[in-house]
Amino acid sequence: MNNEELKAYIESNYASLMTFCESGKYDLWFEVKADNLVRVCQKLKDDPELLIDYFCNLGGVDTTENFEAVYNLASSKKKIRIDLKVVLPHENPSVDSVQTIWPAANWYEREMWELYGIQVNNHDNLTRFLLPDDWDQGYPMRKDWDAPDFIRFPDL
Amino acid sequence: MSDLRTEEYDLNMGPHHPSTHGVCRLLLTMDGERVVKVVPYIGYLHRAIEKICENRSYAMCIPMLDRFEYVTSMSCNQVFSLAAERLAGIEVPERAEYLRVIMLELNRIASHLIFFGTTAMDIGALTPFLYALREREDIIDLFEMTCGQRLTYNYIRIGGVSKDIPEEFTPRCRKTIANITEKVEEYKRLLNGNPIWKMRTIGIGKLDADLALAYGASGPILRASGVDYDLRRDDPYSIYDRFDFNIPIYHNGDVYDRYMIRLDEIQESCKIVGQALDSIVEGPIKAKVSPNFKPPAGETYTRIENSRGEMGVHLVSDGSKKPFRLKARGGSYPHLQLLPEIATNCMIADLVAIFASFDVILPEVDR
Amino acid sequence: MLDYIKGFIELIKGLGITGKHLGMHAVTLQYPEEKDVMPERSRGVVVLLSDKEDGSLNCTGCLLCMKACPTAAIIIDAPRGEDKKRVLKKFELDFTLCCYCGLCEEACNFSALKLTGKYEYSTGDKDDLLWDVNKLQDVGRDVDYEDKRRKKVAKKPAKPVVDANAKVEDKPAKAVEIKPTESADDTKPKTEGEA
Amino acid sequence: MIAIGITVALTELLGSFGLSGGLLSVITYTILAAGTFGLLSVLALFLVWWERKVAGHMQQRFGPMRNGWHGWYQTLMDGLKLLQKEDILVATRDKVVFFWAPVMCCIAAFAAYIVIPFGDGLIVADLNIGVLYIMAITTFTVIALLMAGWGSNNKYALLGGMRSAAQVVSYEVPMVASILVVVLYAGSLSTVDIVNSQSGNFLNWNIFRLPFGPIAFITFLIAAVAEANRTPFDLAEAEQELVAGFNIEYSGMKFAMFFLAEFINLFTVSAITVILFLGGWHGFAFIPTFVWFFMKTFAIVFLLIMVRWTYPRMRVDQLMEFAWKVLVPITFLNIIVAAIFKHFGWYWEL
Repeated sequence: MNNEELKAYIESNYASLMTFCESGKYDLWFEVKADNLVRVCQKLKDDPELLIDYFCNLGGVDTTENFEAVYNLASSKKKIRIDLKVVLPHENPSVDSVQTIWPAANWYEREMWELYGIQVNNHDNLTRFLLPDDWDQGYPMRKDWDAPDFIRFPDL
Repeated sequence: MSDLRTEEYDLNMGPHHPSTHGVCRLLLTMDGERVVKVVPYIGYLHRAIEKICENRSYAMCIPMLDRFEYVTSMSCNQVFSLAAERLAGIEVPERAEYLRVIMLELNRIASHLIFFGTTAMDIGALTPFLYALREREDIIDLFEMTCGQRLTYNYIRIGGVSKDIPEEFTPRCRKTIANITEKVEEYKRLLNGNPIWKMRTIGIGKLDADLALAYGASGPILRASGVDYDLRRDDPYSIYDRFDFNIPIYHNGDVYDRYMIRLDEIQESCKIVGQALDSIVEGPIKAKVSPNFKPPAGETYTRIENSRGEMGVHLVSDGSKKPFRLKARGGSYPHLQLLPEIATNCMIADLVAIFASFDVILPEVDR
Repeated sequence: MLDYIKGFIELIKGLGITGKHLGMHAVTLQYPEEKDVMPERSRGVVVLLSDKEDGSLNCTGCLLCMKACPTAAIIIDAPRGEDKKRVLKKFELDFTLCCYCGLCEEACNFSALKLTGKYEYSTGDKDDLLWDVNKLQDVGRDVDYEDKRRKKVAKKPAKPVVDANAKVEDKPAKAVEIKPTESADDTKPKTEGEA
Repeated sequence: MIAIGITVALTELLGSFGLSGGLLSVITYTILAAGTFGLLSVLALFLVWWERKVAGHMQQRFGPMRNGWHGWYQTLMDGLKLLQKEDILVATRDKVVFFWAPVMCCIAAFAAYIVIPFGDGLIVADLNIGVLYIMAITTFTVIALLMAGWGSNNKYALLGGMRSAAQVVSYEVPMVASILVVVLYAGSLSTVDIVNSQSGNFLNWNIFRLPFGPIAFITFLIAAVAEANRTPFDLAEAEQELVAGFNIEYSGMKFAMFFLAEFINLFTVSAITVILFLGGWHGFAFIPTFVWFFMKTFAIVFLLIMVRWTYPRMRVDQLMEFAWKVLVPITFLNIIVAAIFKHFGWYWEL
């Protein structure tokens, strides 16, 4: 299944759940509502045409207006790639955990919570692991993050 | 007997432990020699590479990402360059693609040699490590000859490569490849039949295909469990479709298979390098890229097949000369997450063997 | 039982392979006595290059290398003089920060600095790793390089004035006196401070 | 016997100065003990250097090269360095046990040499239970290791100590069973008698003379390596698993004592192997007997060094399994077969 077929397939079968993102390059990017996320993921995994069984990556993005949680998924059997984007508000961002679908998401969600402060609901182990245990300086990957000893690279 | 009871105890394996390959801490709950529970603690090597890259121009990110996974820096260069090229729609010259493939595969061999050495060492055989490093040295010399560095190459750039190969590269490379192909056979003779080696590796740390997929295992570990998934073929990038190579598959998913698959991959990579040297074309080595490289706004997740599995970069551009967001995904990260799943209820010596067979490298996990 | 015999033979084979290596020659070098030949492109210590003819610095103080450096290891102070030309006041390279990526060399259009195959500059004092312009120039005097500058730039005696601080005030005069050919003694990077 | 035993010679020499009785034997044995101690210390230094050289060349390195010709006094310098080092003591250690463990380890290592004949007559005391004595005294090492493991109050050390205890106790059985075959044919437990029973042609060495001699030899050697805690059986140390095992908390001279004991044990097991199976000091031609003894012993040491740097390490349960399921049955069977052969006289005596 190449990208056009995949796009056509998703737009016909998942029209109400996923909307196409223009910002994505090379691969297909879709936007998913935070409430639908787990449902969409489960459906993608179970869909015999897609069989998205492989969880590549999950990363947060701080676009300064809002947060995005980006899920990069793939299928090892159908050899396709698909990216999901969940746009979250800047105040109290929270997203549902997908670790019941792909256990691999566990650490990625933890990391996103730790570095971006995006709350992950139904996560079994939201504890710090990249930053020190006694970290109290906020969420360092946010764009507006600052700390007394943080020196920005000189802009030349 | 009723008054005889055993007690579980906690054992901190690491951060400074000879076989944690860096600074990983495994908190083991032990029952005598048996490991009841493993909890990995990471972050001792967290250097905030992602945050650093957000403050630097695209060209500056490449030396930073060299430190992301320093055993195969070429892949880090490649995956970032590829992502930036996809964002900006840059076409890479033919010769540069060939050079990239040669370097990537040489680096894969070098990384697998390290794996071979450290795994043998973790299981107790000290000499193979030195042999593996001896062969790796030849490859490192080739890199040094080409780009001047031995570990952090900064060689593959956005739009091509930084320097053309010197004249003496091709004959030396052929010699190295022939030597390594031969030496891998010797490694196999040295360890494969050894009954102690077999006892320590066969049937240890079994990982079945479903679990491997569910936990996002990739690369040799996934293929050792019987899942035929190699990004060089299944999510093609660069010019891998032009070469004739096999993707070795093993089905038991134990330490022995994970070890064998890498030795086989060394030989396959040698084949690819040989073919690339045969069919390399003349031409420019770098596309015209402005020093103030500014890709149009957009985002991409680009992934390549690294020696440790899938290496990916999620790159977001806002049209400025700095990446807006860069998330690097290394193969070791899910592998370390997978460790507790298969390392429970094994002996401590098996835990070391399993950890070694995953070939986890901590800078890639902590970033 | 057969397995044990087979295993035993395999064990003997393993001994044979390691035993074979006993007679082989060592691949390592005895470092301080023997030294590996560094390849031409080797990226080691960064040096400032001098003009091949008059021994003056090639650097014009254009700040390109400083802007290209990903770790901000290069500190240049070169304000524009009266004739709108930059005058190099300060050029410092902090080797505790340098990551030897070679981006500065690529950014430079004047063949002013180069990453060389030199590597013996370790020191017990971190402060010694902040090299100033004189040290960088002295170390680089014997380095052969391909001049990227246009001919007319090369002919011009673009002599930068170096008066970074009082300590090294007498250095520029000395730097002119030393001919590039006579500086064989300076091949070894010095570990002691310049002051 | 042409040569007079060194003990007898020394006693006569001292006796000529007018000494006699208990004082004479005390002085005699003190001198002999000091001599043996000196010899063994030099030997251990040499063995450490040799092992490092062999390992180096096997791995295509040089090994030590700095001190003297090919670094021949490197170990001496290392020893001096260790002497100068701070003796780091863990606050939570068991003071008595922690202190005595390395001492005990050294005592056990040295004491075995009372009954080892370095050559014809070069023996401190020819005990009539020599082999039994060696078996008993070398087992003391395990107590020392267990003490070190316990006294350090460190989980890695404790694991190492426990492993070594389990391992040595298990391997004692096949080791003794292998020795029994030799004793059966020599008809004596005295080391001198055992060596003398192998005099003459090299076909008279126990490895060739005994029915299934090579099997007894190999099982003994395996068990001996396990007793000496060397790879592939160095589970007590196992640096990849237990960091340094029982000696993780030891530093300075205490560590050096463990190290010394380890290499003396290496020499001990090689020497016992030579005495039991390879004809001891017997050779041919006019080369002195002790030269023969050392040549043979160093050959075995060399083999053990090769083994150490070639093979991976076994796992602790596999180690036990190997001892009880493979070695013990084989050695016991060997005893029975040997006894039958002996009974019917199916062996040669040249």
